[in-house]
Amino acid sequence: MLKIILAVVGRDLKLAMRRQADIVSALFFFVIVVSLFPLGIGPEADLLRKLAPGVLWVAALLATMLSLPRLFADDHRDGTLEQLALAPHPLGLVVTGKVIAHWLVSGLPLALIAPVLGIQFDLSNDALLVLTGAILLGTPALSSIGAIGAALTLGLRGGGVLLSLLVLPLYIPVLIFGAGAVDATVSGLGGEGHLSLLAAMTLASLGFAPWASAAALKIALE
Amino acid sequence: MLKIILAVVGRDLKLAMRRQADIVSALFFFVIVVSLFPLGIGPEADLLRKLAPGVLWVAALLATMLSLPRLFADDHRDGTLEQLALAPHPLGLVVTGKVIAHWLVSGLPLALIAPVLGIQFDLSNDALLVLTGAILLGTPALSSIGAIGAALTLGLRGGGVLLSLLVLPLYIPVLIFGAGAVDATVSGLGGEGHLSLLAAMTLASLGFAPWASAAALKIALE
Amino acid sequence: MIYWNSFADFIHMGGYGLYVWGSFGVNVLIMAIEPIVVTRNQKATKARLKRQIRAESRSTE
Amino acid sequence: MLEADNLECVRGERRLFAGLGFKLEAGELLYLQGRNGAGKTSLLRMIIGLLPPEAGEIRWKGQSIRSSGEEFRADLCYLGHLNAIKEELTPLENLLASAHLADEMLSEDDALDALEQVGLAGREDLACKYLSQGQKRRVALARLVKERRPLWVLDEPFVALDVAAVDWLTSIISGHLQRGGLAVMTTHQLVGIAAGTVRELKLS
Amino acid sequence: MLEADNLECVRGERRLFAGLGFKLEAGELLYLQGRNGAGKTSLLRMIIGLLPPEAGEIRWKGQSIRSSGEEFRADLCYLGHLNAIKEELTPLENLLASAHLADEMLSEDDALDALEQVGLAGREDLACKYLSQGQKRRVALARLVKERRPLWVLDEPFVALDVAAVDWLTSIISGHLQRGGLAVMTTHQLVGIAAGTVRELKLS
Amino acid sequence: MTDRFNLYKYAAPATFYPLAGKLIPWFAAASVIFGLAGLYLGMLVAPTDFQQGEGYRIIFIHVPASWMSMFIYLVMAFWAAIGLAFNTRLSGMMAQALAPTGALMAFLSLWTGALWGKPMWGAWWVWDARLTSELILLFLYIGYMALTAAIDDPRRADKAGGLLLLVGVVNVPIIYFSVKWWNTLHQGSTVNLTKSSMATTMLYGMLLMALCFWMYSIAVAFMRVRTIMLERERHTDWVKAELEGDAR
Ligand code: HEM
Ligand SMILES: Nc1ncnc2c1ncn2[C@@H]1O[C@H](COP(=O)(O)OP(=O)(O)OP(=O)(O)O)[C@@H](O)[C@H]1O
Ligand SMILES: Nc1ncnc2c1ncn2[C@@H]1O[C@H](COP(=O)(O)OP(=O)(O)OP(=O)(O)O)[C@@H](O)[C@H]1O
Ligand SMILES: [Mg+2]
Ligand SMILES: [Mg+2]
Repeated sequence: MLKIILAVVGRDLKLAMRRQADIVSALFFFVIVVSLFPLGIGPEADLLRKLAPGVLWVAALLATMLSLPRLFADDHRDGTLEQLALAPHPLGLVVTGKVIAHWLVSGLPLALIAPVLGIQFDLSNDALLVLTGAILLGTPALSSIGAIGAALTLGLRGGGVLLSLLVLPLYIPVLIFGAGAVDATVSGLGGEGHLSLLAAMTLASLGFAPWASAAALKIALE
Repeated sequence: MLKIILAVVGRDLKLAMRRQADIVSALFFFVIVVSLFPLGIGPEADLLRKLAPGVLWVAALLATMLSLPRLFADDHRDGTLEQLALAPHPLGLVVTGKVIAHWLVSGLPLALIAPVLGIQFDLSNDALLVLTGAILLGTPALSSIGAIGAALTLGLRGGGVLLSLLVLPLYIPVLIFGAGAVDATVSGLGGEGHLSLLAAMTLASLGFAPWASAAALKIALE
Repeated sequence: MIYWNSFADFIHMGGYGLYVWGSFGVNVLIMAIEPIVVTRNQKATKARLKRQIRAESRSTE
Repeated sequence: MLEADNLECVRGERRLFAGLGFKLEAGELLYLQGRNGAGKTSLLRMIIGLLPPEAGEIRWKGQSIRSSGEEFRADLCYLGHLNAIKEELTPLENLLASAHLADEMLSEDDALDALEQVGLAGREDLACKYLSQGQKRRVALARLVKERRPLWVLDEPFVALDVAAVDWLTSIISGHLQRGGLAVMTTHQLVGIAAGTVRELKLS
Repeated sequence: MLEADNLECVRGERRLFAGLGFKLEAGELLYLQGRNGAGKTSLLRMIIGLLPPEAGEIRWKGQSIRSSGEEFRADLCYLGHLNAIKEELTPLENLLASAHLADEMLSEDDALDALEQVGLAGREDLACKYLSQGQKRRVALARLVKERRPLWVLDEPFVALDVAAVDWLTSIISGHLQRGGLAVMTTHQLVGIAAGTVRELKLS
Repeated sequence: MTDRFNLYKYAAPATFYPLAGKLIPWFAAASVIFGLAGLYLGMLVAPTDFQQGEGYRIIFIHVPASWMSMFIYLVMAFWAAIGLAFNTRLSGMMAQALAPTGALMAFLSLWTGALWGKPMWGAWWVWDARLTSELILLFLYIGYMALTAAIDDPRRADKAGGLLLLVGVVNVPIIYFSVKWWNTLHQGSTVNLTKSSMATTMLYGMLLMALCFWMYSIAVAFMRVRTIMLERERHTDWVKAELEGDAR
């Protein structure tokens, strides 16, 4: 079981390395969107500090979402997905592997760059720490919930926009608790409660979403 | 000349009507993204009012951008683009038509729904008016500049993210003046200056961008 | 039994007329239009299907 | 009418062919052959001007196609291996739209007539996504029925067609040649075009 | 071994076939025929279990494939009209990765050997995107060289292959049948499989 | 075995189509009667609310619309579960027929709520938990409709849409509670809906209106499902017979 997951993760990471553009682009999208806000809103430090958690999280949501359409699309187009569905082990395991690889490529880099962006918004050290932790804990849930949307919209015209329509409402709890954790830290309430809720959501979605995605993939392959 | 443009606009609008989903989804993406921000930032009306112009404009940027990959992709995939490039009239005219159709489907609805969202952010009537005007004036520029990016990334893997990397920096002036117009109105300075700058940018990009896109399309077709 | 003194009062709704009638108006509008649209769709579908069936039977003949 | 001199094609770092030339007169068919990957599609795209050759020149009526641009394109009809039809539109709408966009006159009656000829009578008003592969191809080919531009460039036109449709298409091409048209074609299938001179060109 | 009863296929609102059945024993080849859109690919996808039939049942070794699931898939090798190879990876990496993901053992030597047999010697380390259409298809077919699972399902395997490769593939399929394997195949090309019983099934 | 057979037979479009046709007038009539009675009680008889003045009368459509918007989503999820479990054709059609009505109900809830909020709170909109989750519910409806519209094959559309509905129905409570918590953490809730002891006429009026909305939804959904059935089963004999019978 673990062997299959690792095989999938290994292959997907190798492909991502070959392409390179993939890894940097989600990251740069994140950076650009976050940097757009001060441009649209103005440079007041107080205001920006209040916005920071929300803006960073919304940008993280959008950056994750933007790389979702390709989660299964490439494998679908070149026929690999059929072969994966025909392999003698459950498709859910394969999806788990792909979700993990997606997170490593798109979620993890966000968590690593987030503190740097947080500094631009004048966040305190504590807040930066919680921000990193929250993004680290929350993005796996984004990847795995997103996988359901990616599987449902696989091969559809206008898939990208449709995907965002399906997935963004489901992302809201992660957004609320993720931004809430940082907010609570900034206002001195402590963000542990939020963080543990985030962790619970991530675990639940990692356990549940791959199987829902696998069911959706089988529908798409019919 | 006008005949060709109108023929393209007519065809694209007919296609959009047939699909329906296309029209609503850019719109709903806009609505959802705008609604995400209060969820990330908190429900305080004062704070939200300050953010409104920036948030609405960034969301408009993203919504326009998200529908860009399909501007030429469908025609490219089914071979229509080749036929258009081989027609005995300049490709730039065809692109102009497609840009206009794209704006009618993705930009105009944003301008129409923006006041409703502005109400959710508790904006004054004046500000709502200027907001609508700014989006109406600014989105054609977004569509036409975006067409260049869509043409440049046509047929590339990971085109979506790459496209956003190319296009978002070019959108920044529109963002600044668009949000600035509303900001200026809110703070009582009057947004006319910003609006006329927006109009100038739109005219310039509508004149120039289709030809640049046409050149990029010819490269993509090689 | 009836609570209102006059029709004008009823329309005025204690100052909330705009809001109350705005709500009820849109509600009535939606509940009137939705069935009409659905029936129209059904008629159009029936007509189209009939045409198709006739066309098919013609082409197989 | 159509001449090519000393053409060279490089895709990626691979030279597919070099020093290739041919000459085609009115009423003649150029039949391109070669194994997969030999460069047939690449050569066709050079001829229609979408792919600039690495070296060499292509002339139409004595003029280089690079310089004559729109005039050349007004004489050209290209049918690639993609159908260039919209799945959401009906065959009729597709046919009219493509004529419209190519700046041609096509009345609705003519279009209906063309569709009937390709065996799509009764399906004019069904969206193309419900058509079978072969029927989609026929919608694309219906353009040729009323086509009077002198140069036809056809990339594997017989793909996905059944026997009856293949016969119909060969007769259409023969008719075009008899009217003094030119055609360039590739195909992996064996078909006999009755009329006109057939020149073969083998890429290797 | 492989049996189908009373199969019915509906795509969209179109009934492609109904009441279709067949029986295939060890060493036999089922050769599906039919015009475009007749439902050949659909039938193959039913056989491999990706498309649930509207009615009817498919059994492998007496068990319905819906219930036996993973056991059936462990006996199955499917080759669709897509190559299922990654453009960014080399042929060698592709071959190893696909074996890996199908939970099979394949040593690097065996893989290199298979690639040599399909005529890709010297290209093992070139990314597949630089290969020609036919060479890509050969990478996909290289899987069959070491394949010992009993049921092969091949959808138009000869597409894009040149004559030499077609010969090689027929001999591979013959060998599989001689070893007591089963195969289901569609193709529009005429090819002769030397060994085994060939059953034909025509969809119309 | 016989049980299942009966279920399938009942759910077969050929039997359900005429049945629905017969039921529609009854539901429509019930809706009108309940509606008239409810409006009579609510608009003409019921006294004013001592806190909210006459503005409270919006409640007679706001609450039924809100209830129906949530209830219809549950019903759709129920049909989706049946459809995925038993592979019945009817369930997907029912879910698709209900969706637009559900979305309209959610819209009505938002619209009437906004019109109520302006006089009561002085703002058209506040980011309160209930309001926000109703908005998200509307997005879920639209997402479902967009997804099913984007898939051409109706059977695939049913399955994919059903899966989305089930995922959504799991998420709706999560969303509701997270929004609620988010909102109340920041500040004391701005909104405190007065749970004043309602006059019995008001209560009955509201319940009657809710019944009216319920019957209306069923009637419209049946009308829509009949169209969907014709469209999807157009190659079957019963549709041909039906259409020919219509022509006479
Ligand atoms: C856009 C704004 C609004 C939305 C989306 C909304 C949404 C909802 C929803 C979903 C319900 C049903 C929930 C339940 O029964 O527990 C509901 C019930 C109700 N709403 Fe609203 N509402 C809005 C504005 C208002 C306003 C402004 C008021 C009054 C000041 C109000 C008063 C009520 C009352 C009294 C109920 C019934 C509560 C009950 O019976 O439990 N709503 N609303
Ligand atoms: N962008 C590219 N980079 C590298 N090589 C390329 C590129 N595009 C095409 N090629 C190579 O060019 C060759 C010619 O392709 P072309 O499509 O012209 O062949 P063809 O003769 O039409 O083959 P077929 O019979 O399959 O249609 C192929 O071998 C292909 O590998
Ligand atoms: N989702 C769908 N909706 C409607 N019709 C469909 C759908 N999918 C397939 N079809 C129809 O099913 C038919 C069978 O397709 P299939 O791919 O099985 O044919 P085939 O025999 O393999 O043809 P080919 O020789 O082209 O490979 C086609 O006529 C197609 O129009
Ligand atoms: Mg070719
Ligand atoms: Mg096939």
